[in-house]
Amino acid sequence: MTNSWTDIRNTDLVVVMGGNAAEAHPCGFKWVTEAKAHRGAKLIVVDPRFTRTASVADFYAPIRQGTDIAFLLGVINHCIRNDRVQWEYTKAFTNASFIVKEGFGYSDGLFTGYDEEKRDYDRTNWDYEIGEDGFARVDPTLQHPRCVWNLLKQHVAVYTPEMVQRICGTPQDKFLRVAQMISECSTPTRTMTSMYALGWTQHSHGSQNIRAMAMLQLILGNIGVRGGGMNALRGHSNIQGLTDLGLMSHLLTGYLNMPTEQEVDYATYMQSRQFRPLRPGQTSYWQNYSKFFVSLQKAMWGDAARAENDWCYDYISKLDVPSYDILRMFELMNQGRVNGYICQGFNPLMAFPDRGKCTAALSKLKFLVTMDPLETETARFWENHGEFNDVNPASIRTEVIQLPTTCFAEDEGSLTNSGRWLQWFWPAATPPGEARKDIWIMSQIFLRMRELYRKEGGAFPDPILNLSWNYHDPNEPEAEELAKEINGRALVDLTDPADPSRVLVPAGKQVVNFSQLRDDGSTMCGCWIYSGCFNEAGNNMARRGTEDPDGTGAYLNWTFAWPLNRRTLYNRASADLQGKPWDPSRKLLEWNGTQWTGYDVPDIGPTSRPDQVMPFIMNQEGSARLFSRGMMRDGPFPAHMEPFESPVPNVLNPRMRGNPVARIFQSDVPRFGNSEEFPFAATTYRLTEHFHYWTKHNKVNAALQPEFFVEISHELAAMRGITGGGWVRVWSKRGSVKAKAVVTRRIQPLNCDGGRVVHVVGIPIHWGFTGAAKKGHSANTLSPFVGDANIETPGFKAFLVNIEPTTPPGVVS
Amino acid sequence: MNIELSRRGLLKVAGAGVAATSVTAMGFGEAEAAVIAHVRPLKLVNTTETRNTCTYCSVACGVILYSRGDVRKGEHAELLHVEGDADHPTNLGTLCPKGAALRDFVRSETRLSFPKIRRPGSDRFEQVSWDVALDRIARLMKDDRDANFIARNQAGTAVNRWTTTGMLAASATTNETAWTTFKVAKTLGIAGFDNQARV
Amino acid sequence: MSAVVPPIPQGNAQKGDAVHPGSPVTVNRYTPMKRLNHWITAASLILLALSGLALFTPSLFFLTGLFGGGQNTRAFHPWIGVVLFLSFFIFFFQLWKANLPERTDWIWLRKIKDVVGSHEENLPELGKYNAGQKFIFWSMTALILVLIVSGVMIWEQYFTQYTSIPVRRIAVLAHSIAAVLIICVFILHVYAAIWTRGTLRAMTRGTVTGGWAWRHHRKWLRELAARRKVGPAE
Amino acid sequence: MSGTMAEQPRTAVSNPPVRALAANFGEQDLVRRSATGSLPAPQRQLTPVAKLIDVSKCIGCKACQSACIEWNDTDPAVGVNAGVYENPHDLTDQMYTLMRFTEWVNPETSNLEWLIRKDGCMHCADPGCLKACPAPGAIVQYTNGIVDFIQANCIGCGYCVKGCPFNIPRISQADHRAYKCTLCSDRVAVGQGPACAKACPTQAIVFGTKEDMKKHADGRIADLKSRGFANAGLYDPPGVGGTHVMYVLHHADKPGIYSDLPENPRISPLVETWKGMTKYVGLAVMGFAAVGSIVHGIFGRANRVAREDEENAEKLVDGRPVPPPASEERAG
Repeated sequence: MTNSWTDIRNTDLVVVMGGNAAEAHPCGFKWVTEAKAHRGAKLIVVDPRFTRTASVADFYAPIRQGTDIAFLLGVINHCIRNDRVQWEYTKAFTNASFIVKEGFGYSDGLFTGYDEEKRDYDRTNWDYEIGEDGFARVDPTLQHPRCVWNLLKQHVAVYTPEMVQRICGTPQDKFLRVAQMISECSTPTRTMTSMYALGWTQHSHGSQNIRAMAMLQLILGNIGVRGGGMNALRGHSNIQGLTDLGLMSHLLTGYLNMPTEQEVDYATYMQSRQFRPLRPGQTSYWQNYSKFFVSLQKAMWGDAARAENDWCYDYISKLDVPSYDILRMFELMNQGRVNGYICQGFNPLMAFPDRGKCTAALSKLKFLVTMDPLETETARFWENHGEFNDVNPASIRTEVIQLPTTCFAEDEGSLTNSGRWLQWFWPAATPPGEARKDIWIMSQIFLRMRELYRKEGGAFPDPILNLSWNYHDPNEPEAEELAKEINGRALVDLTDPADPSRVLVPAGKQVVNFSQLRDDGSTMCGCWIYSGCFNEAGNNMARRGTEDPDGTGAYLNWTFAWPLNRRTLYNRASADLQGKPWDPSRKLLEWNGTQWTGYDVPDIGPTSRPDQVMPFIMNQEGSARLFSRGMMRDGPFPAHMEPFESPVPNVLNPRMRGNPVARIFQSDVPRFGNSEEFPFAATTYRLTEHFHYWTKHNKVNAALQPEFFVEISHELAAMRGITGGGWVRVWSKRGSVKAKAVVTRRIQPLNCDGGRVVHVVGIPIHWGFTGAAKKGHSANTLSPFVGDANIETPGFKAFLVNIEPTTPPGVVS
Repeated sequence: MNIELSRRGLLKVAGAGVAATSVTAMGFGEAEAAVIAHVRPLKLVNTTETRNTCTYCSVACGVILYSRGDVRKGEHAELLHVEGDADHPTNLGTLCPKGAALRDFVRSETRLSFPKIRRPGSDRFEQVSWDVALDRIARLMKDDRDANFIARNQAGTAVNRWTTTGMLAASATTNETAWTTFKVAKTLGIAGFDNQARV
Repeated sequence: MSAVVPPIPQGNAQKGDAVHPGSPVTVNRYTPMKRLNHWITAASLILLALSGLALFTPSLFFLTGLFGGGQNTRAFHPWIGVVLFLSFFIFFFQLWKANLPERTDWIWLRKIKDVVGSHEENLPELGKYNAGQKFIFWSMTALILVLIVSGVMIWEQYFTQYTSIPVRRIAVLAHSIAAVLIICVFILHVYAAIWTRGTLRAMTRGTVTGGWAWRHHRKWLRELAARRKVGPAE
Repeated sequence: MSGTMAEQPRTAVSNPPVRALAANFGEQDLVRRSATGSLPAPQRQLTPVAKLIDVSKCIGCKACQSACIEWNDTDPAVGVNAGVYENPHDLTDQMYTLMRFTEWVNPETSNLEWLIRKDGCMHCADPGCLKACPAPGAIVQYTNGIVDFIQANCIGCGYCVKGCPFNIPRISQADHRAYKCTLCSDRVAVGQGPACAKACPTQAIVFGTKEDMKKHADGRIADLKSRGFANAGLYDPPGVGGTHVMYVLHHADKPGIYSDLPENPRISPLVETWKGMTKYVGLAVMGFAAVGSIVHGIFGRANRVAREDEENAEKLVDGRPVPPPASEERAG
């Protein structure tokens, strides 16, 4: 989230779209009801279903899943045409005035430079014109035909209310009511917050869904302000932390990237990471990239990382493909090219798309290791559970090792919440039987492998033998030791460059935060954005001060937020070019003539003048990007793209199927269904009573939602002769499931383009063949094996199914 | 319309072993006081309070764990109750249906307690010791790494990539666990290394 | 054998009724099986009254002590009710013919003051049962039917899911009223048996004296005497 | 009575103590006690407490059900999906509170409204359960408004089920005792609010003195009216003397649409008759029958068999002449 949970109390309008906050994040959603109760805020919900969030909304509008971009560009179009734009904010803080190169264009749903064979764009023309001074050329008057603003205006013009109804199925009056309520937030004194989650991310064009709302929030001036922002409601207690710490195929810690094969050495690697400012006087903070990278290398390999060997640059793998994401891994696994797989938590048999393919892939593994506090379907994928897991154990040669781990109540450490707060917690229970902490297990695996490499040697042992591992007890490093390692410390006395006699940080002492990191090997830091979490002031993640001046919801003395304990990102954008808050009643920062003051850690140099240094300090432009240059594979502007399995053709380009640049594996092409064989639009989602596949192990939650069901409208039920509470069969091109039917008015058929009526089938995801709840099929038996074009998040939210009444599981009809 | 005649018991017959019906003066007969009306004693008395964070979603609600025995003093501790922490600014003591039932997650019947191995083709798990399991894993991983490690690509660039063993990190482990896992996985060169953020 | 035999008077005599000469004459009124049946019915009615009254009013709750506490009282009461119902209706099917109303009953009723004043002489000759006894019989029948039906409806342990709460409210009211009435009928029945001396033995030993029969149920006695000459009742 | 006494709770938003505290109310605060003829009046009047459920803030998440199960250590069975969201499908002896869902299309706006109501004991001021209960001390009412079941005294007869105007009490088939929401009397006794009010994520459920809750409700009703719910109002039904669990409803003029919340709940006249008139008239009638018999037995002459009767019987049996039946009897 750019803001935090407690900041939502400051908002005037909440848009819950692409998520179901009341069900997935009930206690965070409290702040929406608080804003409603105390500020008279309004809540809008736009969703294919009338969810429990909608039950307390002021306005609800239905939408066909997978068409959020058309809806949002329609709202942007509405705001521009009705002059509902925060002009001063947009002109100064976004790249509206930047001029784009010739050769960039868009027509029939495609941008210039599309190569159908490679399913990719040539993105060289998607950039600014650079002047002789090396800076991007701008036209502050926004008259230039190729300035970003005019390109945007032209790009969104096609998304009229009629077009939105044709694509999304949302009645025009409801769409216009939403657009009107949103457009009221263009004034500096009314802010809107967007609360979204997997409803937007789990599409083949997921990233662009979020881009569309980010652009809308920018032109309304709602980024960096109290009660505003782009708030991704992360799903798990530490999914934010694990991503910050780089546990992804293409990442190192702190969002540094893994090198590619083309970046043969450290110099080449750094060459594309200079991040020179594109406008005069801008911060472009990524210029400090090398300090963070070298400090990470020192943290990993200590003394072995020296300038001479490019700081052990070669110890890190270089990627030959954008990333070995989970879809690629399971594709390779299914091709028999993966021998081992380790699941530290996670339950891929339930969580990954196309369960049939996942079972086949897992069955080709030589060995599978699972580490979990609970039984998981993945650990037992080889076990026959009749209709719910119809496999032949004898034919599955995978060796499975199931390791018992502790859970939150038996562990100690920090978790990073959605609002980037790192919060420490303490253990209170003894683990059952021989369950052990994950840290112990990973340490044991590492120490034993290192021992084997010491004795037997083997492939490239250097990084393993040199990995820094100096803890009190190497068998089980303590949480505080690791936290200090993440914070980083000085390896030698750090002296003031201006006055070498002054020692800023004595050797061995913790750095106060990442501003003290250096790229000469004199500092080490596990994760630069977390630096400051455990410095000489102690474990800041364990702080419990509840002061909250002016009720901003910042709580600066409660635990530690990255970066630098800043609670609202881009908070400099809450003030105008004179440094005065847009809305005095909701001040965040203010320029007092010499420096920035206020209720949050300034997201700007403390003495950067308001009329010179723009708020988006991580961008080379210094301003936010309405036009995202070549950074997104599927376009610098979002454009409507149908899901790969869509009930209707793409209105803008009927020939175009799904996202033109999304990666498709050959083996998956025959596994896409069409709307003749599978006429109904399905979507999968969570219920508030369950947490993925964990709480079916909890008798209380199982009692609150005992059995797998699907939700359909009365109209679809009548059409197929389905009665509420009866058994139905739902099947897609990839598999078939049986479930109870919930027939409800909360799902309505949608009238889309050319009079087509689209029926929606809702499929919750929480059942499997282990745990206290009723045994059930899993929703991912049906979902397609294709991910988002930029980040490969599987498209669980929009695919096609068919449905009919049937007999209970195990009973042959 | 309820003519509740209040009169002392009409038939005050002391039956054998029969509790007197009419209530004597304020003192209530000793025998009767026990069963007349009692408020259940608070079940949290003498428990150990521990601040923790809910393990489910990223609202990260503050919770208080009430257990018998203090694990931080090395004692055996059994979790009795979990409740929201009213001092936590995000949830102010509230919990959702999942968080409010955290105790039954910790004490679920399907909590794993022992390392197990399933042999190829077998139809059951066999319990093994930690040493057997961990040695087996280390052996399997080293052999696979040594057999399939790509040190250099055709162009001769040192790529140090190991793609034949993948790893998934979940999403409820601590940052400190994540950092340990990052160090181990990246140092081994595991390319197919992802976490729950991918879904 | 064609001598004209005078018609045998119709006094509702039943199988097992017989008259034996002697001083005094003894008349069999109830067979041992009927007596056992009666006493089972009586015992269960008494237990039901006691346990029922315990639940009927707080001041009598102490009666639950007789059954080992409230829970046991609540648990046993319905089962005893079933016993009452079964045993009563076994009894019912043996006696209902003899209790059908006759003309003499109305006369008996009209002369109720004589009945209470024990001036039997003004009363008509009666068969085996007088109108009072018939009233007891039929009222017991009706009330026990109401009690069993409403009782099953409010039998918490097994049958509440078959009826709605409003229906059960009616049932519990009906049950209470029927219970009060049946206790009154019971008191009347017991008192009448005591007040009419020589009656109890009918249910204890099964026989009454000839004089008792002559005084209270003369037509019944005449029938038995007539049958005795002709041989055992066909 | 060990340790200091906790003061009366005015909110549910607080962390419970772990040291022993004396309960701040108990036997001496009883204002009503089932099947108890004479109850000494309580010497003090505790400030009446109340739980307010604001249906307009309720997101139907069932946190109250989870918290209730956890606090009271109940064990509701894992049932089946019956095509609805209500699980378990009804209040049970292991489930004291239940989310009830209604999909209602508002005729004026033709918008769908998903009305979700937390069902459970209303803690009436004039509790029908207590009135119907035959077991002394099985149901008690304290001066702060809490109506509590004392399982030790319960005999499992189910009368409370018939007495309650809201169909709340449930009899356990396991131990044949009645169970319902206790308004967390054990928490309130140590100055805490009920577990559901503590857990409720959107604070749709709030707890405090009844006066505070009414003031809070007024604020909520004003907010709802500003959002177009003209008939928003407080549900505190006078028919049962007001309740210590109250609702704020968007449509207070039509409580029935919220899964049959009774329009004007009151103790059924049948129950009133049964526990009132029937009892006293019944006792009187039985008393009269008993006494009447005894008096008649004492003063009225016993109906004895005379010697002459015995002689006639013997004559009849021996075939000797006896007085013939009177003419009118001949028609017999």
